Amino acid sequence: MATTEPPEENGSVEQAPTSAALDRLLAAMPDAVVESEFQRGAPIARVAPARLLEVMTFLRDDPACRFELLSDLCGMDLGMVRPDGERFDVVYHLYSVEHSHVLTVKTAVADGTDAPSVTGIWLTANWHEREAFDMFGIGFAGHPDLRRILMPDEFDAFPLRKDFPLEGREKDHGYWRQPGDDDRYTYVAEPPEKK
Amino acid sequence: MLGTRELEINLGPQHPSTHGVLRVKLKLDGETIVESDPVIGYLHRGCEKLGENRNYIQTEVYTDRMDYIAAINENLVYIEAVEKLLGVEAAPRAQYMRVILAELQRIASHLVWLATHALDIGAMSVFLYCFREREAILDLIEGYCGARLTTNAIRAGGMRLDFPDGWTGAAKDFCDEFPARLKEYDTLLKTNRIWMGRTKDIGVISGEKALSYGITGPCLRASGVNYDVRKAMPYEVYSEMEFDVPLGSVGDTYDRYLVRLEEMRQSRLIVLQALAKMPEGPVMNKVPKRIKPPAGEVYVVNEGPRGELGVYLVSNGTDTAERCRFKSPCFVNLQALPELAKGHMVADIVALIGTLDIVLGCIDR
Amino acid sequence: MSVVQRPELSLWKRLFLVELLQGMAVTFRHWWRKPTTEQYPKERPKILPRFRGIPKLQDHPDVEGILCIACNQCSIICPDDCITVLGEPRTVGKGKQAKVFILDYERCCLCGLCEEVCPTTPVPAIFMSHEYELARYKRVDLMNDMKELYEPQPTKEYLK
Amino acid sequence: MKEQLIQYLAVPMLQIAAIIGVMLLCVMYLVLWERKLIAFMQVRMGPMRVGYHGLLQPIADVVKLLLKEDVVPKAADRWVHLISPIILMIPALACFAVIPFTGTSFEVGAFTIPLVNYDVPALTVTSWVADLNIGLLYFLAISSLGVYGLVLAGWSSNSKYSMLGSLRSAAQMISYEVPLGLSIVAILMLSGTASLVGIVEAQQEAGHWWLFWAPLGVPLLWPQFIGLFLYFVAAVAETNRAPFDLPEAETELVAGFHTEYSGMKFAFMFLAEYLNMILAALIVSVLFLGGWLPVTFGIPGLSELFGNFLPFLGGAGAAITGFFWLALKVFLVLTVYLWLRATFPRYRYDQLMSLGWKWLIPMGLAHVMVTALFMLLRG
Repeated sequence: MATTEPPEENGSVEQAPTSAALDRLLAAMPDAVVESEFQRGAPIARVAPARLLEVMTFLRDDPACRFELLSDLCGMDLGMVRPDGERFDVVYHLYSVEHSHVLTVKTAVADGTDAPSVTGIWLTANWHEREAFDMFGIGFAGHPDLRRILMPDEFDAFPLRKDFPLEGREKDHGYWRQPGDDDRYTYVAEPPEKK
Repeated sequence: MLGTRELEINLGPQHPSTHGVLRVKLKLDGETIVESDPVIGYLHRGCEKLGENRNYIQTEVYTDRMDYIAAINENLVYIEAVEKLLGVEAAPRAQYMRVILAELQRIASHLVWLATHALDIGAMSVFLYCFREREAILDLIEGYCGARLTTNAIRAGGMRLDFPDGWTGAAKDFCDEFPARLKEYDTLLKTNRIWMGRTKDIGVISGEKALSYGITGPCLRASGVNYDVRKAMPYEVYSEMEFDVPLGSVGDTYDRYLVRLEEMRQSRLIVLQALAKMPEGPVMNKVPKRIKPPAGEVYVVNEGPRGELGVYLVSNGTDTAERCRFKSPCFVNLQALPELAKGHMVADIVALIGTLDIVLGCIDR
Repeated sequence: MSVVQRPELSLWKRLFLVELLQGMAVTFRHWWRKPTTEQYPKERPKILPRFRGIPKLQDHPDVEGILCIACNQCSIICPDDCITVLGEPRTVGKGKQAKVFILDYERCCLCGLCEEVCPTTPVPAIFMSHEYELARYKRVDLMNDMKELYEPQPTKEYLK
Repeated sequence: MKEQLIQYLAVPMLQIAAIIGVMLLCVMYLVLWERKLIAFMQVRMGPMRVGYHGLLQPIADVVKLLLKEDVVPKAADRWVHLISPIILMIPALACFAVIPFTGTSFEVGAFTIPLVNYDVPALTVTSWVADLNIGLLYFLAISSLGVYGLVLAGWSSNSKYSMLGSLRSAAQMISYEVPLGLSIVAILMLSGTASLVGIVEAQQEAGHWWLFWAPLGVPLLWPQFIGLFLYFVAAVAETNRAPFDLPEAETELVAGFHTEYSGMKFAFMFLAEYLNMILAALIVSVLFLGGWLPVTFGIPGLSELFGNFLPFLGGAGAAITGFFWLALKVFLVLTVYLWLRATFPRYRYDQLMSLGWKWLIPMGLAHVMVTALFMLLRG
């Protein structure tokens, strides 16, 4: 949401981006923010999962921040990018109608551990967290109704993880691909026997 | 022994008024809704996964298919995100063209909403009248980019093509004709006692609650919250346009109806202004042929017809995105359905599904 | 920003059903308007010049032989992987030309990217034709090889 | 004995056969007219493919419905599922017995049927099957039986949508019987008879349609307009037509009580609905619009002008003319029916109920009293 920045004039020197909300957060809870940066003008704060609820409540209620709108919540698989660290990021995009400013909050979650649920702070997080759970298998502690939302209930994988094949698994769509003549595939109903 | 128990009924996924393949599990006490649970995912095509496996040019094709009622708005927000990643800007003429097309698309989308909403409540003719006007807009869009729904019209750095000869005149003609048509809809619906009875005080939601639910767009503004991305964080050339953001006072279905109708009028004004102000010049800035943005991330929001359309793109320096997230306003708005529907009757739930203006392709992605 | 007005019915209007009669007048007026629909198979829609129908191949009189140079650009850009091109040395002049060109309409999403990237001059070898009737009786018929891609699709005239 | 047998058995049989045949044809073309009219109002063309501008479409539809597979849900009660369309259909047809299609009866002289050499004595043929002196009551009683068919259809389908639809329709039809009855009471008072033939004859005697009843010569005060309005609204609700088509509100209940019906059974329900529509239009024409009396009836000097188009045919000509006028009135009333459907949104269940009980019934009561008052004042 770098649109908060004034459009750059040709040839002008790029100004260092600032964010009142991020400054306020850093001033109020310096120990909660693991790291903060600006990406293309937009402020990003990384918060440890343990302090997340505290930070989020502060961000919503503090008069200088007032992030009433959770614009988006999504998961992200960083298994390839940081193979040693936590596998997932949960990304929160906040917006304040009152001050018209934005903030991105991120928290890192390891595979198999839960992120705290922010459904108590923003009701909209309910479905977003269900989606993140559905797509990445990120658990959300304290979520009232954590079940699959887009995929069928009996589905047993997490499709947006990087290790899930793009074409889907053959057993999910119920047919198996066999190389046929003429460089084309034929589709068969039974799994082909392994030679 | 006689006993009473709640009637459980499945509204959808095959049902005339679920706008696609939405399924709502309803618990009824007589005709009164006790509980409703929307079940989605029947149209899940994995656009986000595709966005991570296709390059930036190819992914735009998938944005057409998400909100297929308002493809240009989806194209626009995605391309804006790509441009922001690349650090390029669109050519000045292209920016005006984008605004014109996006606003025409907004009118078309609102017309579909009005048509289906009215049809759900039983006003059959409005459906066809609205589609007649929408046809005119789709003809304009087809004349510009060659496709009516899956436009694929916008490119990073500008537009694919310039307007063909006579296009601006045709667009002006449409704008001149449009208010008379809107007046007809008003006569048929706005003051009609049946329509008022069916929409007033149905699905009331306060501004605060709507914000907490993350509702955006006309549904939020009908609850009296003044948040329009076009005004709050102007993109393209919206800052140069003069237009009004209509707000509601009660936050019921009738307010949402009034707000959207007023938005159509305002969009028409924006189109006229942009047509008048549009400069001559090239429509495309210089952009590398293979789009390989430097690593980094960007979250861009736009005002779509249904609410805040968001795209979160994380680049890893290659020509495919590391993470391509589409935030859908319909997905968020639909979440409030149980809250809106509680205590109303079966007939109202179709009015509520209509008033939220959902597109299942946008919800499931 | 402004708050929309919520109209209320006056007693007079309420009593004499004025707004209902006005509504009926609107539909009555439409009764006498010209229909806007097209009787499709009989009347065919007018096609605008930029219309994107199914992709086809074309040649150009200025270029000898096949226009397609088998550069594979379309096959690379295609988001649905529906194009397969195999090249062979050009029969006239230098470079390559297409030997096999298979287009799978079953997967094609008519996005027009292939036409956009086609580098041949003066016209793109692959272009979005104005044909839009895609229905076939067999799936195999949707797989089109080079010969079929050059031929225009026969249109049936429906008079009844 | 033989004369009576022919007069009271054979002739009514033929009349019944004729009425059923003609009415089914009317329904077929009413459906076509509905589709065409609504299409015109929605700036489109409607059916265009079968015959010239779709004129043969009804026949194609009938053939399709006849040939269609009859699907019965597994969990349905088969017999009730089968019977309920018939229960719907019979009252709808039975009501036509008391409708006078035209006024003049004509004499058929004695003749011999060739081949079988059967001597038929001289007969009097009327346009109605029976002129009951309680004709209006008969109509009210029989037509309300149809609701059993709806309820049973909804219940026997064993589908929740059907069930909701039939519950709605039962409530709706019972509620709207009351204003329907009340709107008729005034006409009974004016005519002094419950026979439908008698009602038209009373209008003939009075010299104007009951709709234009201007007691005390005050032209602004036409209480029977209220009566017509009440009757019309109640009849639209009774026949489950828009804007009161809740029992089959397609956007809510898919198709309401006939969700699980297909083929011929569905066709029966469809027929019954449209027969009821025609019936309601006929009753409106007879009670308020002067039945077979010409449209100019009541205008001084023009009353008898269009009484007989075909004077050279004598009584038969007058009968045909009367039939023509009635058909015209019915057609216009039906067109208004369809026009409503093209224009209005649908009421909600509770709004429909409150409209019926809170507005139409008090209005009906007041209407009866006002009519009585004026009759009293006039003496």
